[in-house]
Amino acid sequence: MAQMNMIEAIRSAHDVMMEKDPTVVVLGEDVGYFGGVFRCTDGLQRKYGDHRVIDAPIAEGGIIAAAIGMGVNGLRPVAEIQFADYIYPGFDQIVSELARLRYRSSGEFFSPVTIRTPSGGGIRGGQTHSQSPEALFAHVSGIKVVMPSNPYDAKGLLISAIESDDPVVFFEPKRIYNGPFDGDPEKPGVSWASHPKGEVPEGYYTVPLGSAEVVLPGEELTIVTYGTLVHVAIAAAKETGIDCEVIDVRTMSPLDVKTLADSVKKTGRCMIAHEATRFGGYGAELAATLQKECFYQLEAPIGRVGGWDTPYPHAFEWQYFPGLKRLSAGIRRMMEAE
Amino acid sequence: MAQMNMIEAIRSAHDVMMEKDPTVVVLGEDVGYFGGVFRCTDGLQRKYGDHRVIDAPIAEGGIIAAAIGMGVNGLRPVAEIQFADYIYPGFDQIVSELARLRYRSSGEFFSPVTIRTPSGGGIRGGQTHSQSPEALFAHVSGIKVVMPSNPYDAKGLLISAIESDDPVVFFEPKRIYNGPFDGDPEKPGVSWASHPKGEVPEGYYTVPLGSAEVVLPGEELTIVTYGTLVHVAIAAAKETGIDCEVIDVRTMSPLDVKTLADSVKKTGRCMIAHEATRFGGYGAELAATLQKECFYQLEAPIGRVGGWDTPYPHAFEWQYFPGLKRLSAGIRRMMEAE
Amino acid sequence: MITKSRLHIPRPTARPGDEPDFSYLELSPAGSVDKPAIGSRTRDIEYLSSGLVRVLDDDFEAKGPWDPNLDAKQLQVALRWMMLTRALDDRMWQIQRQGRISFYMQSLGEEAVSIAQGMALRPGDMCFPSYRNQGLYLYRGVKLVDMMCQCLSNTRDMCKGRQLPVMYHSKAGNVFTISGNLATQFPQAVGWAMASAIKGEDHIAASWVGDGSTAEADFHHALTFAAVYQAPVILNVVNNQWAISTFQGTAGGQRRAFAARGLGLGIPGIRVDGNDLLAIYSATLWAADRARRGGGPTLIELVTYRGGPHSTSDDPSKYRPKDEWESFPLGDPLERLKQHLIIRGDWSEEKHEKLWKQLVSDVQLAWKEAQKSGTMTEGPFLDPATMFEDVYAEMPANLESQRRRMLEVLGGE
Amino acid sequence: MITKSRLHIPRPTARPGDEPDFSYLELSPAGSVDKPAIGSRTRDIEYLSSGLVRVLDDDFEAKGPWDPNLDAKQLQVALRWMMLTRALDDRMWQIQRQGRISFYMQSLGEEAVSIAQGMALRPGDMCFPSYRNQGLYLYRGVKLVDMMCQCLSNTRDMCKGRQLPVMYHSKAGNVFTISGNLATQFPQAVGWAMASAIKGEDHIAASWVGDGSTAEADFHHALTFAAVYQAPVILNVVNNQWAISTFQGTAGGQRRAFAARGLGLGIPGIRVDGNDLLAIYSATLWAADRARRGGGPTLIELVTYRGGPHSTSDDPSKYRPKDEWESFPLGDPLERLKQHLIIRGDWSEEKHEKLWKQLVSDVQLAWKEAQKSGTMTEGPFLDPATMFEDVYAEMPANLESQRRRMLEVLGGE
Ligand SMILES: Cc1ncc(C[n+]2csc(CCOP(=O)(O)OP(=O)(O)O)c2C)c(N)n1
Ligand SMILES: Cc1ncc(C[n+]2csc(CCOP(=O)(O)OP(=O)(O)O)c2C)c(N)n1
Ligand SMILES: [Mg+2]
Ligand SMILES: [Mg+2]
Repeated sequence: MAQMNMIEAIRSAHDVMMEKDPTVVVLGEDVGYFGGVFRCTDGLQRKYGDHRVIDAPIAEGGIIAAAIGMGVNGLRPVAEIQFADYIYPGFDQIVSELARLRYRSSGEFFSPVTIRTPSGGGIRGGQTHSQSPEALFAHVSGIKVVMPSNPYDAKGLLISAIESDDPVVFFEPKRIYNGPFDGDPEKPGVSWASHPKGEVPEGYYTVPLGSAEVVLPGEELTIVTYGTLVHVAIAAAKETGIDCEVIDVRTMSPLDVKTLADSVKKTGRCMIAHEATRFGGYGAELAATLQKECFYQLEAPIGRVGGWDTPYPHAFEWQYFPGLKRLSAGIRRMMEAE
Repeated sequence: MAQMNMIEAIRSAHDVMMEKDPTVVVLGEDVGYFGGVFRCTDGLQRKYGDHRVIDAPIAEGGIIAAAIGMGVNGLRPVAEIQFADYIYPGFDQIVSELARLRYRSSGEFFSPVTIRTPSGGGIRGGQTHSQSPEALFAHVSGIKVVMPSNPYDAKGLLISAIESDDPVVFFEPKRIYNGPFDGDPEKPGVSWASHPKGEVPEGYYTVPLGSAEVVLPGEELTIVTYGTLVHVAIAAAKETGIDCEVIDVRTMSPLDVKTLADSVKKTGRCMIAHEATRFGGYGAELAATLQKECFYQLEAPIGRVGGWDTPYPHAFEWQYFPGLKRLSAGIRRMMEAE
Repeated sequence: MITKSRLHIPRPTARPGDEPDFSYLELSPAGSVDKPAIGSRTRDIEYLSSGLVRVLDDDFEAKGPWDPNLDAKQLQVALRWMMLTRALDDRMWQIQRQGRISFYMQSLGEEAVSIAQGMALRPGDMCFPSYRNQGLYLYRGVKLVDMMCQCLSNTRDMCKGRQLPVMYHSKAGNVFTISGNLATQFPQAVGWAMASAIKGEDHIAASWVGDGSTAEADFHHALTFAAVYQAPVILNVVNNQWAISTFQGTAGGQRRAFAARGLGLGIPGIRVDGNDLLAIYSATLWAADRARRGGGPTLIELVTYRGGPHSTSDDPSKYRPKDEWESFPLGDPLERLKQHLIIRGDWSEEKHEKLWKQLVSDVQLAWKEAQKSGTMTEGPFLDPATMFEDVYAEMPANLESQRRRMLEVLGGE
Repeated sequence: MITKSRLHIPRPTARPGDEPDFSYLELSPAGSVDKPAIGSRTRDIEYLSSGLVRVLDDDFEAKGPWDPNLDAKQLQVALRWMMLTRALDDRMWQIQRQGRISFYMQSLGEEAVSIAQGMALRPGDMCFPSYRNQGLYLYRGVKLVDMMCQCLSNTRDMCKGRQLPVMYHSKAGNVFTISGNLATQFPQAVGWAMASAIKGEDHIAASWVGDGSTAEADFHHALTFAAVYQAPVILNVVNNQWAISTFQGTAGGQRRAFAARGLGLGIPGIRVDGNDLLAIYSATLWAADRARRGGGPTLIELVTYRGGPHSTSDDPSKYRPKDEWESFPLGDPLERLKQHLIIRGDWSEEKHEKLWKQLVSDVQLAWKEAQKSGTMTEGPFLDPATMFEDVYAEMPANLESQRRRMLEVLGGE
């Protein structure tokens, strides 16, 4: 066991897999010699050479297409898209190709590509370094969509993603790369050192794709969330004193409906929280599914707290971010509903 | 007044606007000399010249980018994407640029582009000529998203879209270009001639963006839908004898919540239907919003009937398409819920 | 206001009602373009992108440095594959016209491309074709009946009913699955080739796009990645003059040949007579050798003509002269190879006629066979429950429950 | 297995610890590249894409056919704008280092690009810049204080707090809004130019991308559309040798100059000394005249060097030799123009020193002024309610209610 932040955990997942499986290759913008703008691939090129950790031209569509071709030819590529905001030039290759290869060739061809990309705001990145586009991928059948909320899961899920024969889009909530964040920007930053999920085995292990986790047990209200907001949810539970059950979705697609529904049936109340723009966001799917599954147990309408339906404004990051205040107010109000 | 099918109505909207406003230009693949693969722009180049109705290179990203630039320079471009399945190469220009131009320049720059594109299945087009990706656009703030279900609305909404200073993505459900379709593929095709919404004024008129329409009044159950499924919903109401209120959403974004919520509050039951893949589809937003708005009036969980969570398979089009049988079964079951 | 427009709008030389006019096509006489050494520097062989590599001359004689000197047997085999492709296309076109399949796309007039390049590549080389490369599938061993079953979406359909007709694949033959999305396969081929190089193998990749498709982003991605990593790949542009209704000038072919598109990245380009099997074979072999020896990518433009409508959904009489193909200066690839063989004394009209009849009957037999696995109207039918398979490696719970739901007589959920 | 890899991996000539090595840069002596007539056919002027157009020689004398013969006044003005750009960059960089703005990007070493091209274009021409073109905004009339207020996201911020620092715009100055997404503005500029031609106006468009950004799809879209419609546009590639940590070879610059990228589409390319204001001005004027007369697009490569880190978030000592800039054979554009003026007798070290001080103080004054409209920590502050504006032309109901909700002390909904 070692103390790792999320960057180190992600790096370690690469390292473990590259060591274990010579077909694993890494490509992306600045991932090689430099080790990535967030340092997630630091040291890998020195260790595995520049034929396995490849600096790519700035062309997200090209990176994903090349990864697809490599995957078809027996490699297991891990592609980094520098920011999730820059994944759209590769959208066609993901949606029309990567996601459908297996289906359209009835299983003869597939490409086990993992696409890693930092997402979310809270780092003063402005509207083009803060987006959370997971909903745009969760709607696409044929790919799996993952977002870890801590170092332990990040490593375990990334190893599962790399090992998966299905393509995976792996979002990394960059706000918590270096430490958990409870959604109050006034407080000083904390590190992963004191967090139990900052304890990470150095070797190989997996966290399975497709399983949500109850990260805080509770009886009164369920908060369903993922990524950075997991920590905000725990803080909101503390702050409000409401006995919340907090569930970390971890895999957006395929969704572990049972874990979520069991909790909501138990508590009778559900608040969904994510950073992305609310309208048409992934929270809509969660709410639609859970109102259906838990209709007869629900004591109040399912709520959603999310980013506003605007781009992520640089100066109003903390007004946009669904932080502690907004989430706490939301669950307080929900408890008032009879 | 004239009898028009949807293709003629769309063509007429172009014609009216090009006549009225010399800044309106049309561009897209095969739209010019040939008049479009679905003939929606037929005759326009002959009438307005090849400098206003422009055959474009096969590059959806380039088409949208060029349209953006034209819009910034005072033109009002209408871009056709030949099939919605091929809009993804232009996704970045739509999401990162067209949608954000006004916001990021605090109103100094904007581009009033309308993007028209045929969507949906039911024409034996296979998985790359059948998609309904409206959810991927509705989640993006800064663009409006529209889908008409009949010739009258198609023309009126398209004129509104072209006149709008906001960018609009305009989906045309190609299955009903030539006639309404009740979701039963066994029946012979019908034309728009006998449909009241096939009566279309020849001149200028608008249907406002952002307003849903109650197309069939009823008391027992609300079906919220749009595009081709509007006709399937009406047929399902007839077939089941359930007193359904059918609402045509018409504009996915911004959504006319009031019309929908008023109906659901009245009926206490709500079924949502669309052709797109269900998971993370636009129906999720509808369900999430309506369970919140109408929680205390709902007598059963909100249901969703949609395409399965797979690509649209060529041979199993009618198993994939949420047709009359599936929708009828769905609302029957919903009526059984107490 | 638009009357003052100064915008250049590319217009084809002829539209319906006009005389066909191919004066824009720059031609070189057969045998006139030098064949450089495989190791030549790109900058020294730019001439290959503006000339037109041709072997067969107007009298059907093979000429010049690019003559691959194939023997009679090889040429007869090539001719046979081209004829088979055409016979298949003919039949399937009719079959679609009779409403017995939903859609079809011919390669009429372009058959030499797939066959010549199929012959020049090795079995271990991977092909990423476009929808007009059916000849490649045939050449690489896909049976007629399997092609037909794909078009029928029947119980023997290699795609299990999931793809439009003509969207074949062949893992065994190393031919990739065809995408409905133009050009997407081009940079994938480059990635495949990069992997081959990374693994130290000497397999190369080849891919094909149309003239119109060169405008897509993926064309650029392919060229960039191929150039940067010197990937062992052959990137082919099949310039058949038309992209549905738009002529090749709409894709930027008016000022410079497509073969020149990679020069700015240091990728050599060869402009080849796409209706001359010998020239294509020879140019492809040159590029394949170069790639295999570490010389990197080559862009090959195959100048040809789309002899038929774009697809069964298209009506070209709306946008081009009816008799354009007959006036196309590079003729019919099949006819040219046939005459060449006859001139060599290795073939005859009688043999040709006989072989054609044989192939037509093979196709007919295959069609009979194919129908046994089901047609659009007659069983056996594919099981719709299969539509939930292969979305993922293993079926997730939501798809399992949707499958159950569908089987419960298509109930809503 | 990977040990056998045959993949070509581009590697820069020098990494940290190595001696800087610019031997890969092909240089031409000042004055040695011919200046062709504006109406020349593309194929006759390909040499412009491989040579290097230079006017100022190593002794700072102006030479050859591209000398624009600017007068002393014009040159002094140009020098002043370059100095102002640098003074602004200097100050803002420090300010960011002090934590008083969140982010910054300098144009150190590339100032000649914006100023020379700004001078060569007409006010009615539209500019679609990248994030390293701050000089263009200054030259086109955006005040220092307004640039700073944008970087502060304060109450005077032209972007109303919505964009990262340096993402300026100026409708009045005809300079487009900067996008965080690379290269997206390139094909938009082409669309703008197409509209200008459609309207029969003689305004042209110009756009700028970095060497690294040429790999993006939008670069290809821009070139294709510009070539097809002969759009009146100047497409500039600012080759500053680096794209964050990757050298220009990673974007395909190893085999052929970026200036050559359009040749395959018939777009002429000019490779220009990007640190030579006179050469840039002259090449830009040539391309602008050509475009205005219906000659279509030109691609200009500006060979320069990114003198500083990529941004305030970057640390170049991790990936390139520390002293690379000092060894860059094309020197410092500001220094070169200054020496040229001195040699002409139109400038002196004293005047220079005085002007620099003046500009530094102007910048300092502007900074004081800017802070009056608010800083990151001191008011006045922008009203957060404005974040809901300008998403649409009119605020839809959902945003109105979200705004209300936010104002209710950020309550959840
Ligand atoms: C991304 C995408 N855009 C548009 C289409 C529609 N489409 C299908 S074929 C075609 C024309 C292609 O022309 P070309 O590349 O010249 O190939 P050819 O058909 O001539 O062989 C078009 C526009 C598509 N399939 N994919
Ligand atoms: C679409 C997109 N991908 C990636 C990035 C991240 N990024 C910002 S600047 C940059 C390097 C650009 O290099 P270059 O084009 O050479 O311009 P320079 O910074 O040298 O001026 C990268 C990769 C981005 N902003 N947009
Ligand atoms: Mg073609
Ligand atoms: Mg650069």
